[in-house]
Amino acid sequence: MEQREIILKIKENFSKSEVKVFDEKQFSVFADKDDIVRILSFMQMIGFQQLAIISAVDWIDEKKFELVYNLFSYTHIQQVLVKTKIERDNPKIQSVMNLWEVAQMYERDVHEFFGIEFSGNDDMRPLILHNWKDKPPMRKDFDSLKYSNEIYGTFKKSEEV
Amino acid sequence: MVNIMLRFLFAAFTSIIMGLLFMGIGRKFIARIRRHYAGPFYQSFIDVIKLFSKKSISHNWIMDFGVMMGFAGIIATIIFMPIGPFNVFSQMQGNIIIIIYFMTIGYLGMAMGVAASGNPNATIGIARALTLMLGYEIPFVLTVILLVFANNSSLLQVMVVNQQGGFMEWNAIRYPFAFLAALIALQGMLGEQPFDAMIAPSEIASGPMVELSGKFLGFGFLQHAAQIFLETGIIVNMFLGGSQNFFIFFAKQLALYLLTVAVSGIFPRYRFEDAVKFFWMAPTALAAIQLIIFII
Amino acid sequence: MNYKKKSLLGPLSSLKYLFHDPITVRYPKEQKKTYPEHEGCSPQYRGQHTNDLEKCVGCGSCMDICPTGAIEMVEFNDVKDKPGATRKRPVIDYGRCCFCGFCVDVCTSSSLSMSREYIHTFITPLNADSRDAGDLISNDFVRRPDLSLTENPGWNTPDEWSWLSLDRMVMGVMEPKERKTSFVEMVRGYSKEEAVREAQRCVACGLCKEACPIHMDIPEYIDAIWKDDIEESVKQIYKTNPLPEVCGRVCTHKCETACSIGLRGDPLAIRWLKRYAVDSLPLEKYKSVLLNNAIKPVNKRVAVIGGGPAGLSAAFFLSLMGYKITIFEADEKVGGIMRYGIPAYRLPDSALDKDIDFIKSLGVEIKTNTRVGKEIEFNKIKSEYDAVILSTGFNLGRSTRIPGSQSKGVVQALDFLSDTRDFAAKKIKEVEITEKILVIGGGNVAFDCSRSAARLQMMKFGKVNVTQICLETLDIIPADKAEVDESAEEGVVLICGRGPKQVMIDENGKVKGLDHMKCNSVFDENMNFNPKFNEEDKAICEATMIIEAIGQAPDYSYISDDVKSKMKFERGKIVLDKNNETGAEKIYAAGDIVKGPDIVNAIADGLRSAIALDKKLNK
Amino acid sequence: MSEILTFMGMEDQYKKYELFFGPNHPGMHGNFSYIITVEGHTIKKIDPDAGLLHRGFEKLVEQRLWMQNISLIPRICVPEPDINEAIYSIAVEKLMGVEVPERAQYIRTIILEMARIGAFLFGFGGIGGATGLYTASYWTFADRDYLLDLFEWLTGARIYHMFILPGGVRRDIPNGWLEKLSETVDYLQKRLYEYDRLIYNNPLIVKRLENLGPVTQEDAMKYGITGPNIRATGIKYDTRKAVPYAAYDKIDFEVPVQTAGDGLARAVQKREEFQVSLDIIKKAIQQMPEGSVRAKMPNPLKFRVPKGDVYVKLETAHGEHAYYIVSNGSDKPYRMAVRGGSFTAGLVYAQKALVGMRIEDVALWMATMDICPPDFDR
Amino acid sequence: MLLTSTNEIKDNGMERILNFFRKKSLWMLHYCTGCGAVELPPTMTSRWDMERFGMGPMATPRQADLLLITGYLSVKSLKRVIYTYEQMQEPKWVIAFGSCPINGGIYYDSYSVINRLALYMPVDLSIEGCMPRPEAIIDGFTKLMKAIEKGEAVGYKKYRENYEWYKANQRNVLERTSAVLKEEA
Repeated sequence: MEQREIILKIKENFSKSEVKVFDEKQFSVFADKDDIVRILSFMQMIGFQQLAIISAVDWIDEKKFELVYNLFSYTHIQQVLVKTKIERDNPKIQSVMNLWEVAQMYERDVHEFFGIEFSGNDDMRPLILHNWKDKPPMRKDFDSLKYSNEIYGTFKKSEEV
Repeated sequence: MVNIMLRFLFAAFTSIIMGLLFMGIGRKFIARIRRHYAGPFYQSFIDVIKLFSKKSISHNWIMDFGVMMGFAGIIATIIFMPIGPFNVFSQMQGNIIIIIYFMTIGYLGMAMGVAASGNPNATIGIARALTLMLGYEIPFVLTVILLVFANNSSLLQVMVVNQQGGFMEWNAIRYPFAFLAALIALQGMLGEQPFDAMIAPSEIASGPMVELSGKFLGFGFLQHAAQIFLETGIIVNMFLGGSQNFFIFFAKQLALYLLTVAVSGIFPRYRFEDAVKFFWMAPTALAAIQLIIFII
Repeated sequence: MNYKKKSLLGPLSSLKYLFHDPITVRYPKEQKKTYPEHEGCSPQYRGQHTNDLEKCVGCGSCMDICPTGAIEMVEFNDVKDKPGATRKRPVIDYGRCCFCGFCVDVCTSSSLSMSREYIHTFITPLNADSRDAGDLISNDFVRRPDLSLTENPGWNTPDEWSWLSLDRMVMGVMEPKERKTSFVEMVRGYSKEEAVREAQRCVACGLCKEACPIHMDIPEYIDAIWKDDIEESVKQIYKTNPLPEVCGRVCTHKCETACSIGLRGDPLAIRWLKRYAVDSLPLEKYKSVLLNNAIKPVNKRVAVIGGGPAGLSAAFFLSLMGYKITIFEADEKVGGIMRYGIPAYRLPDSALDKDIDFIKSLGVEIKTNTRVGKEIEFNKIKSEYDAVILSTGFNLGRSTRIPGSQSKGVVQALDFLSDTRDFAAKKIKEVEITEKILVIGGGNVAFDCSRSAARLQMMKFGKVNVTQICLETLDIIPADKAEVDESAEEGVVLICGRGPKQVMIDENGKVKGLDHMKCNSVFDENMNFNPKFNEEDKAICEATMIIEAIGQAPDYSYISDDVKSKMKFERGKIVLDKNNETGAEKIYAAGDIVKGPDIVNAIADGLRSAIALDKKLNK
Repeated sequence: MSEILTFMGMEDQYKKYELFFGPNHPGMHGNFSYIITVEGHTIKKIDPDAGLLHRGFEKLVEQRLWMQNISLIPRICVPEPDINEAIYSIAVEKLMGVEVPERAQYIRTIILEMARIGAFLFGFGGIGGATGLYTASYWTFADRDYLLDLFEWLTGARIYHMFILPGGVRRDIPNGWLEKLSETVDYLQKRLYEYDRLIYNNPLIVKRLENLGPVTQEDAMKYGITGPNIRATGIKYDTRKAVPYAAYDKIDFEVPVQTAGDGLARAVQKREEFQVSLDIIKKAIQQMPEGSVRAKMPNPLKFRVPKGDVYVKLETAHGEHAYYIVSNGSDKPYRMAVRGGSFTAGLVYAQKALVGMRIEDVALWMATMDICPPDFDR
Repeated sequence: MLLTSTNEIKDNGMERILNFFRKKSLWMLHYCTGCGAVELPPTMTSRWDMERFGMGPMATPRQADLLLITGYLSVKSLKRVIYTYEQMQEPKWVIAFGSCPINGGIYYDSYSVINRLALYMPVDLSIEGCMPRPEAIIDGFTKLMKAIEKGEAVGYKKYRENYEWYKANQRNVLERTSAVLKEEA
């Protein structure tokens, strides 16, 4: 399928979603957060086999988290970014690990770094960080330099060398 | 008595020193295949001295005992092997059956020692080593049986005497298939690739040695050195005509050792059950064929 | 190739290397020999840093680009002061350095480079108390770049590969043909895109700030322009400069001479950027942008005599401090040299008025057509006001005093320029010119004269015949290079290195030409102005009108004698004491009469006198 | 004696036990750990424990200027660092709409292919190390060093070159470099046949690799296994062909595929791609155009990227490495998410594939799947 | 604790003789903690061949004399490295590679990477560079050998004597119970 046809199909089924074309091999779909599982399973059905990555963006000024599901199709050679925004205060969204098994690890990762809850995904043990007590580090209001200086210390540079 | 003690000490020291020397030369040799230089040939001596200078950790007395037993087992076996013209007990002259029996003591001691350390990697390693032993003992014993029949004696000395008079008389020429089987078994005995599944660093982190430190590793090193000397010595006596000259004897051993090193340099390791299967197939078949030829 | 083909012989072939030499590089004994002409590491290896301390200007770009924060600028005691440079030099923390070489690629002075030396190991000292192990060993890795490593050069960055944008954004200027027919402003100014692109060239080194007489926050306002935040930019500009429209056009831009980008390429067009910033913000918005804090009034009155740049500057800053200001201006409008000295094609009235209108809007009272000493007595002012600032400037033309210079066809530059200005403003119908004009002088004013004359000739006769003669040779000419080039484009003929001898006058008493001679040297050993001429080498230049533009002089006739006697003068300028006071009570001085003619200096001086005054009055 | 009896009876106790495979384990590639539950010699459960190499790149790039990041990101994937610079540069160029000069494209292609060959050599050595054929590792690591020599000559550093920048490359090629490169390529070609004899025709290696963790096409797509490993299952997809970048659209090359998808197919696939990379370099040297190597770019201290987001993925030796970059129009990236080429294979697919395997095959499986911990720890 | 043998180090004379053998046979632990590990394979293998100095990789900490911290250490790795270091038998030495263990290197502002290794374990030798080239590594090794021969490389003794201090530092990083950055109201 051409990119145009895919977009038409998405528009047909999900009229509320906004589509933005980046170039002939890549486009993004912005969907409502309640639609996300439906749209992703629809995408899987029309031939987007690979879930390349799930990532999140912290739009702190808007008080929103943006979740980006990155899909790829070997049949259409198309890269799709399916995006949705959720509230920053109580970040919660449906898990998609039933569609792709790899989503489990990506969601665990996003949970660890952004503190987003995925309902339906139970294994949320910390994977990367050791004994983490602060707020999730990838949030924009977490100051990494301050943290580092506080706990790991740094040399004071001498004035005259 | 003192005389025997001195002779015993001589045998033990010769085996350790020559073994360490062989190891050093072997490292230089394999480095050549790998296109580099490696350390000096006396590197193994430095390593051993260093290991004995280190602090070592013992988990319990069983570990101490096991490691010592492994070392002592190999050294004790040396007693029965003719080193060129030299024999610790002139009347025993190296009964091959006893040698095979004693050699297992070394492994058992090692097994006891490292199992006491409680590291699962070591346990897996020693289990593999013992299984592998089952593998290479079969073809080796077959070749031994062949030679015992051929010489009507189980004494290595007798075998050596029977091979005098030019290399055409060597058992290696007379019984080439058996010799091949014995070489493959030797590869397994020395634990070189492709039969090094028991120490395999990338699988079980060097297996039995995983918990050995300092002195214990030093003893392990010495045991390995003595083992190289012993096992190459047995094959030299059995197939390559031994020698009445120390230097020729050592040279034959070294040649044999370098052969195993060269093979280990160009082959990866077998899975250990594949290795056992292989031992029961190829070398056993070779030895059996030789035996059948001999019987016919 | 069939990979299922198993062959025992395949691996065995590897045994051939038993008979080959190993490929090992036995390092401490031998080095690898891969590169032509170099043993060891590569000819452009990124090893430890080395820095030419003399060449370095301490701009700090290396510190800004360093991704690891490894570079810190530290003041070096053994570095000599030099103009356009600070005494700070980079010190590198090898506990952070990642050897990316970005510092070298952005180095503005091409002094920083990397060597091929890479070995540095240090053993933690035995006696170091483990409690502060870190600090004790820090000296082992926080180091100055090693100067001896220059003998082993590695990564360095010629201009070609520099990351800096070395080419200036070209400024739209009218074509010579077009511009010489009118007095319309010839520099078009930057568009938004152009300004942003020019502003991004800045590395924010701050050397310009040092060079600028008023120490404007140049990096800050350029940064604001880059961020497209005009209001912030204007705010930054007005912190120190009350006449940005003027400065954005006719400043002598010492900042651009100091600009560190200029070491490798074209300096930033700081002046044009300033002009862009203030041009883009309409006057109506000034108040809301600039006057955030209410001015706390001080119940004191200050008189400013002379509405030139210094006077306006002093008035601006004093009124921000809350003083009540009155400016006494002899002419019809304030502006002084800015209005009557600078031709309209460089500084149009609209721009000047914008600046002045804003100052007026602060509540400054301006009394025009009030010449002190004529319309009002100096002593009256002195008694009525709490303080008086003199900023009358250099308002008299200086004559060459050669024979014939008093004749009718010889005019003074300021008179000529002021007439021209009036003509451009359509106040008078015509300026008296002839077909052959000769201008004497090599400063900016002289060029203003010759270019104005060229325009007038073009408008009147349709062709240009202006010759300019100056003492200095081209390399030491005091005027801007742009002036020289542009005047040549407009058809002005420049004769360098010759001094006037006498004005030739014909039988009717009209000017016929100028007799000039070669000038051997302009300055003596002490760098004082003391020209030496070669009288033998003579030539005659024909002209029917001569404009003298060799400098200006002050006029102190309005000051009452009792005040004058308390003040000190040297070479025509007023000498101030260490508190920036003149010596006479209540009398302060600013501008050309203190510093010599220059608009930026005058503005700076206005601020300085305002501060001195405030200090005294608010004690 | 009780100790010995305990040992004899240990079979029960050790019937099912946990084994820490890594981080301090010679078979582990990099600093990473699998907690393996073993029954006998067979793996029953596998639990990856990542994060030992975590540096927080995604946070660090948000704290640095766009250009400063060039020196930071190569460290994400250590064996093949150039790919990171290339992805980042391409993403920035796409967002800014910058056209890269053709010569720079060719230089990029050569650098990327050299890095790829370096990573393949690492991979061959890894197979050698995992199977005990140390001669292979000694050879390949030493031969890789000749490529590093060339890198050092061109870029001034051995490992982290920081040579590919937004807008082109940092320097032009020095005199004599291309000749030396052709020499090295010829040498590697000669050596490749020796590797064939030592590794790929070695009956024992074939025996070890055959039927090692076969991957089906469906699994490969679903689990996000990419690069040579997906081509080893028979899917003919190569990012260099499908979504060309650098000068790959101007260079003619074939994409090899295998069908079996097992360890041998994966290893052989990498060997074939090694050959393809050598060919690409040879062609790129021949076609190398003249011209400038860097488009005019803004001052690095005042470098801004227009608002927008882009996902760029490039082909590497261990799969597709990709960045998702979001810019809010300021002088620092707003967000950069890294998709390491082996994230899914090492963390998710391993949980499925390794179960039922024997412990001696874990290291070898990792070597053939090219599990690269730095790129999923980030 | 695993450090069982805390006997006093033997007198200097005997140690000096043994040091000769120790420096000639430094076995390093084959543990790649960071990106510096990428320069170790070339150093170990044919091109640079550190076996010439009697050095070789060892599979387990028990057998090794030398711990190489190859680059940065994340907190999670630090815990493993400390375990490993304590498992090693004396005498033992630590070499820190590159900028990162000295003062944080390029990760100076990372929340996950320690800045100063010297706070958590005794470092005998630091090699600068990012990454240190094989030549620099070999140079570092020879320098350490000289220091060992002179009896100057005694980091392990320092660790023993200041054990509590090191432990406190380690606990500060590894066993926190509360957040580091206080929540701003």
